[in-house]
Amino acid sequence: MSRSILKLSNVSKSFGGVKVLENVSFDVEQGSRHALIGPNGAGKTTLFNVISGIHEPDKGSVFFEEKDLNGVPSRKRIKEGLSRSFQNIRLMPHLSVLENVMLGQHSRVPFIDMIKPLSLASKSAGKDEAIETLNSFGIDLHRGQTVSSLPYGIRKKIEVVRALMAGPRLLMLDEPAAGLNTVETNTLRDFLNEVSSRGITLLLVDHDMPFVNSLCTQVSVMNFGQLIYDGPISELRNDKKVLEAYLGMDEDTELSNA
Amino acid sequence: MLFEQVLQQIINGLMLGSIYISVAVAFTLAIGILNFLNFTIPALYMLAGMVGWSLSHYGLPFGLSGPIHWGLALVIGIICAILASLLVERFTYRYFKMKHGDATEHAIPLVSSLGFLLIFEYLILIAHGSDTRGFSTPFTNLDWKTAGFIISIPQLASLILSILIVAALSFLLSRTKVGRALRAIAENPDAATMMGIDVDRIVPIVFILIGFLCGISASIFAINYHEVSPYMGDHVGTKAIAAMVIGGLGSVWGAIAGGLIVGLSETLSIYFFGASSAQITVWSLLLILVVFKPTGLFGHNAIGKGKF
Amino acid sequence: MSGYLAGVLAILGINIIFAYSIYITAATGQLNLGGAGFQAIGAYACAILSNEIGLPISLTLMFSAILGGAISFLIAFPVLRTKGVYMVLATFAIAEIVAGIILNSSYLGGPTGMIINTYIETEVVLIVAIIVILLSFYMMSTRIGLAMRAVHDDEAVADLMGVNKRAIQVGAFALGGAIAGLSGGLYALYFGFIEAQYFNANISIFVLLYVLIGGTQTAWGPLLGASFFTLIPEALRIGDDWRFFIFGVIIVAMMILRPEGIVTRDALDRVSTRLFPGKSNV
Amino acid sequence: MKKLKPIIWGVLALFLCVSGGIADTLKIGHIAGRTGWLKGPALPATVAVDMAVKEINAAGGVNGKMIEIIEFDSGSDPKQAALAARTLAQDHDVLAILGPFSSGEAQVAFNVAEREKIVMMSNASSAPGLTKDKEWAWRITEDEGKQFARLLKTFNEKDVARDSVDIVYVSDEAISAVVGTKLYPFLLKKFGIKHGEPVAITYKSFDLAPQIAPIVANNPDMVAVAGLPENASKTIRELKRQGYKGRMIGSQIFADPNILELFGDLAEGTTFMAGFHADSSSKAKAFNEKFLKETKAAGIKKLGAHHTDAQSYDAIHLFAKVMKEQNVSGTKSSLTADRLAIKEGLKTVKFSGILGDNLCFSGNDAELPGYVIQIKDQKWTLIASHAPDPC
Repeated sequence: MSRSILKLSNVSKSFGGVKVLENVSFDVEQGSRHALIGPNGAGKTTLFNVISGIHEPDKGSVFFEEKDLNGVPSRKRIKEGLSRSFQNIRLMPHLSVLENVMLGQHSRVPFIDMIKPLSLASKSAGKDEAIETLNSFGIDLHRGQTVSSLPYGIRKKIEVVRALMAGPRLLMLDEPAAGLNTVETNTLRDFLNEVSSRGITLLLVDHDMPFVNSLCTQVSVMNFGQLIYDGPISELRNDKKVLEAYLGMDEDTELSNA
Repeated sequence: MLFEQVLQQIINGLMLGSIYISVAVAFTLAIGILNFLNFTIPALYMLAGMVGWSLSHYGLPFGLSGPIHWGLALVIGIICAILASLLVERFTYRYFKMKHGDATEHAIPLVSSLGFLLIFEYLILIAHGSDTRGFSTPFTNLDWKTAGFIISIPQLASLILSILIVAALSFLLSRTKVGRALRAIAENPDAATMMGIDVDRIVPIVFILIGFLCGISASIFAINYHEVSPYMGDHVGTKAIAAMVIGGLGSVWGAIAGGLIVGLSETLSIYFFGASSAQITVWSLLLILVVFKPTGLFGHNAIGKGKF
Repeated sequence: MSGYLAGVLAILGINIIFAYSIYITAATGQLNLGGAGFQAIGAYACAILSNEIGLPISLTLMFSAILGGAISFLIAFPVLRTKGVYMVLATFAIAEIVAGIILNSSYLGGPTGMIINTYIETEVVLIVAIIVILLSFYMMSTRIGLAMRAVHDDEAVADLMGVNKRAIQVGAFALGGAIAGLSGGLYALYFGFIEAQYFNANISIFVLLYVLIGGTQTAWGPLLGASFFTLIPEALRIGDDWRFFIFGVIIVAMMILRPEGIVTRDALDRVSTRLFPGKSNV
Repeated sequence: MKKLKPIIWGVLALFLCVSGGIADTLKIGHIAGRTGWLKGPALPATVAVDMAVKEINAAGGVNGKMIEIIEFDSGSDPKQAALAARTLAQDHDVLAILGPFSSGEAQVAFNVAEREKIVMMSNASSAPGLTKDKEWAWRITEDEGKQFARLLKTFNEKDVARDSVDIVYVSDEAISAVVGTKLYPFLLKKFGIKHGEPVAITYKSFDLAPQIAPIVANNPDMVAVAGLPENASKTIRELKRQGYKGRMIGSQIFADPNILELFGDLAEGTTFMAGFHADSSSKAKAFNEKFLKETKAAGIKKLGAHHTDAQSYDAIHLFAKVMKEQNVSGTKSSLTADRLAIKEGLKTVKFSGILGDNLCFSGNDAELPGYVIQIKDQKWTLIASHAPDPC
């Protein structure tokens, strides 16, 4: 049993009397590929927001590498080694591809590099690294363009690259495969496998079960703000609670694809 | 004696506030429903007054008629303000909707409205010069002197009129179909479209109201103070913005309270500390409010916070 | 250089510097409609320093900027609590209060204004303007500039990327105040006389227009905006009042044709691709 | 390109012809206020200037050369006034400059005049001390303090009720503020008249109820106003509304003939100083009539010539006279000498015009007559005339 990198203990959060998260506790193990799934409105994104510090939990704690993140402002969590992407793409519309990606490096750039012009930036400023990573995703061609004009799939990838640029130990991805076609999804999976092999822990929310199945080893399932399953992905289909939750839903149930 | 004088000042302050109310309501409608800080409002206000004066003084352009009765002239002035307001709608708000879907994200309507402010102001300056003009009506000296207090009857009438207009507007917004549509647009323009509200037909109503309110207020001004000038809009407009903020952005009843508070604080500040202090008093009040209680007295939390 | 050209260039230089002061704040997504107030602070500081202490021009200008920056820094904390329209109104209110205080202060000459004993020539204005322009371009090309633009586009995400948005915004506001103070100092020294009435709401409105019409996405915006707005009225001089009317029409037309300003990232990108095919810019 | 060539040559030839013609004129710069917030009072002055130029040229010009006015619109903006001064002095080689109109503009433009060493004569600015320690800055205007003293003197002579006076002044307008807070109190005290603390109004205020209330409670014999016509109009309206029965007085700041219309029937009894009165001489009367005709033709509504119009008109005649006396040539080579000659000439000139006879300068400000005007039956009525002070 390896050490857990992220530990949620009894996290609760409510908005205007509506309980969105109720006593959620689970661990994400160091180096694992962990999926967080559940129907829409189950509280997955809220949980992401609590972990990344956008919301403070009403109750409970988030531990990152055994450090209680309570009171650590969202801005500083990326420096701790925790970086994320967003469900609806939130790239900076007026920045170029490369600038967006280089923004991801902000938290680990020494001050002296802050005041160097980007166009002259040396390797230490991360420009080469950013270009290289972009290349490995096959989006080299677009790096001078502002992102608003790019197709959805490419912007989605850029978001992942940006999150990766912070050099995180835990990479949180909110629906990275949504809106990608099969080929793109496959490239993404290969890339994330590569990322994982470098020792970066993955925590991802996604509805694309084949993608999740082929990538992740661990899974936590949420429904109505509560954790209903936490364990290896292989045993997911045998869990009664999960089946109940998903069978109660309309036909586009994600599990049926699994 | 002092007490009576102060009481008289309070009366004066409320009367002065009545001038600000309608303009403040115009500002608050634009921002509450369209999230649009409409800087053309002072120009519309001035336009109504100056057109009214010009007609009552010279008559129709090109010698089509002799001087027109002051009342009719003011009515035409109001109509001009409404038409000008619709022109602004056409080239700022509607244009944006067509081009960008949601206009509220940008500072563009604000900038365009500043452009229109220049256009209208300089059109009038070209036509009539920068002088203050006397506007004569039969009500030169209609004061009601009671218990040692002087109350100007036109001012009292305008206060009542302002409140009546706001009450009517409030009714329009809360009870009628158009009002519901407008509130839906205020909540979420995109959702309103999806609900089947024809935004392109409803939004001009806001601009008609804005023009109408400016026109009415300018007419009240002309009747009360017997003068109009190309700069009258600036003088009233800035105070009306303060009134709107104090009342809370988007709240029509708040605009009444805000107008009266600005009028009161202005007169009392002038009475106790001299005229030059009024500027500092009113704007400090506004600054403190904006910083510490940005919703004003009656405003909603969501309005006006969107980034530019 | 003809007298007219020198005079126009001086006005242009001051306007450009002033525009950059508003731009620096606008680049982080904050609209400052109180430019005249900050300019007035610099102008009066300059007048006092130059008349009463008799500092050399370079030091006078430096202190005008420092004072403008220091006051803006203090004001930034309450003002940056506000957002959107409220920020526009708060800064507008500040300018009105500054003008009100000057009008009420006999030490500052009240309504009669102040005469400045020394003066500068057009060259000084132009040199300072070039320095401000170069520094602004430099700053916007660094990671700090990148962080500023990120805060402009999406505060929340910039924050999650580790950008200290508060520090960026306060810093930009203070720097903007310093540059506005500098432009005020130059105004005072060049024209030799300042009065509170000059620093009015119109000045604040115009300078914001320079920036928004020029475009807030790149450092080219204020340069082009201020030039456009200073030179067009000069070119239209023939039309008297008409020139401001035409000016208004141009503003409305610009918003229809180029709502994001004259210079946008995409436009710049297209131009540079055409000029340097193959080179990708950052 | 080939097609363009004849056009270019044509333009060049035309340009040469025109500039060849210019060499034969005596150029006077005029910083005019055709636009901006002072357009109202400043625009008619340009008509007066044109009238003067036409008259001089019709009579054969100066030393056989025509006068030419190079106008630059300052838009009532100090920045533009400085630009105007610079342009006129450096690019157009004018011999002297008339204007700028307002004190705020003059403060800035006078600095340029000093540096460029060219006479600049303001036609309207009357703030005290504007030309102090300046060599090239001149004014053909009369000091507000002097005019007000003349008014008080007349009150003494006629023994008008004058036990107490309250002061209303515009606090955000330079001249009015100085006059209201310094000159009026000083002079009232000097004439032994009780006065209250000056009451401020602002240029922007339109409702004067709170300021006027204490004055009406005091009920002084007279209320002295320091403000432009519109401010005076608001003041008198509010005074009358609150039931004040006394008299409104002032120096020459609001002495515009158009106040008859602006004040309406409330004006009755208002007494003030004017630097120009159409009935003061036959020359003045003729000017006034012609001026009314010309302004009407230009689409400007005036009920009579303002003293700023008369001063602008006389300033051009004064320049012509000085240029004639000093024999200026107007050629580019003698520009510096000509400018100096004009300045020296002004120091000793004796000049008769519509403002009065045998006028001269003490310091750099003209000594002008003053007319005490009272509004009676909706007309300007001359109560007393004061001759200019000796230089």
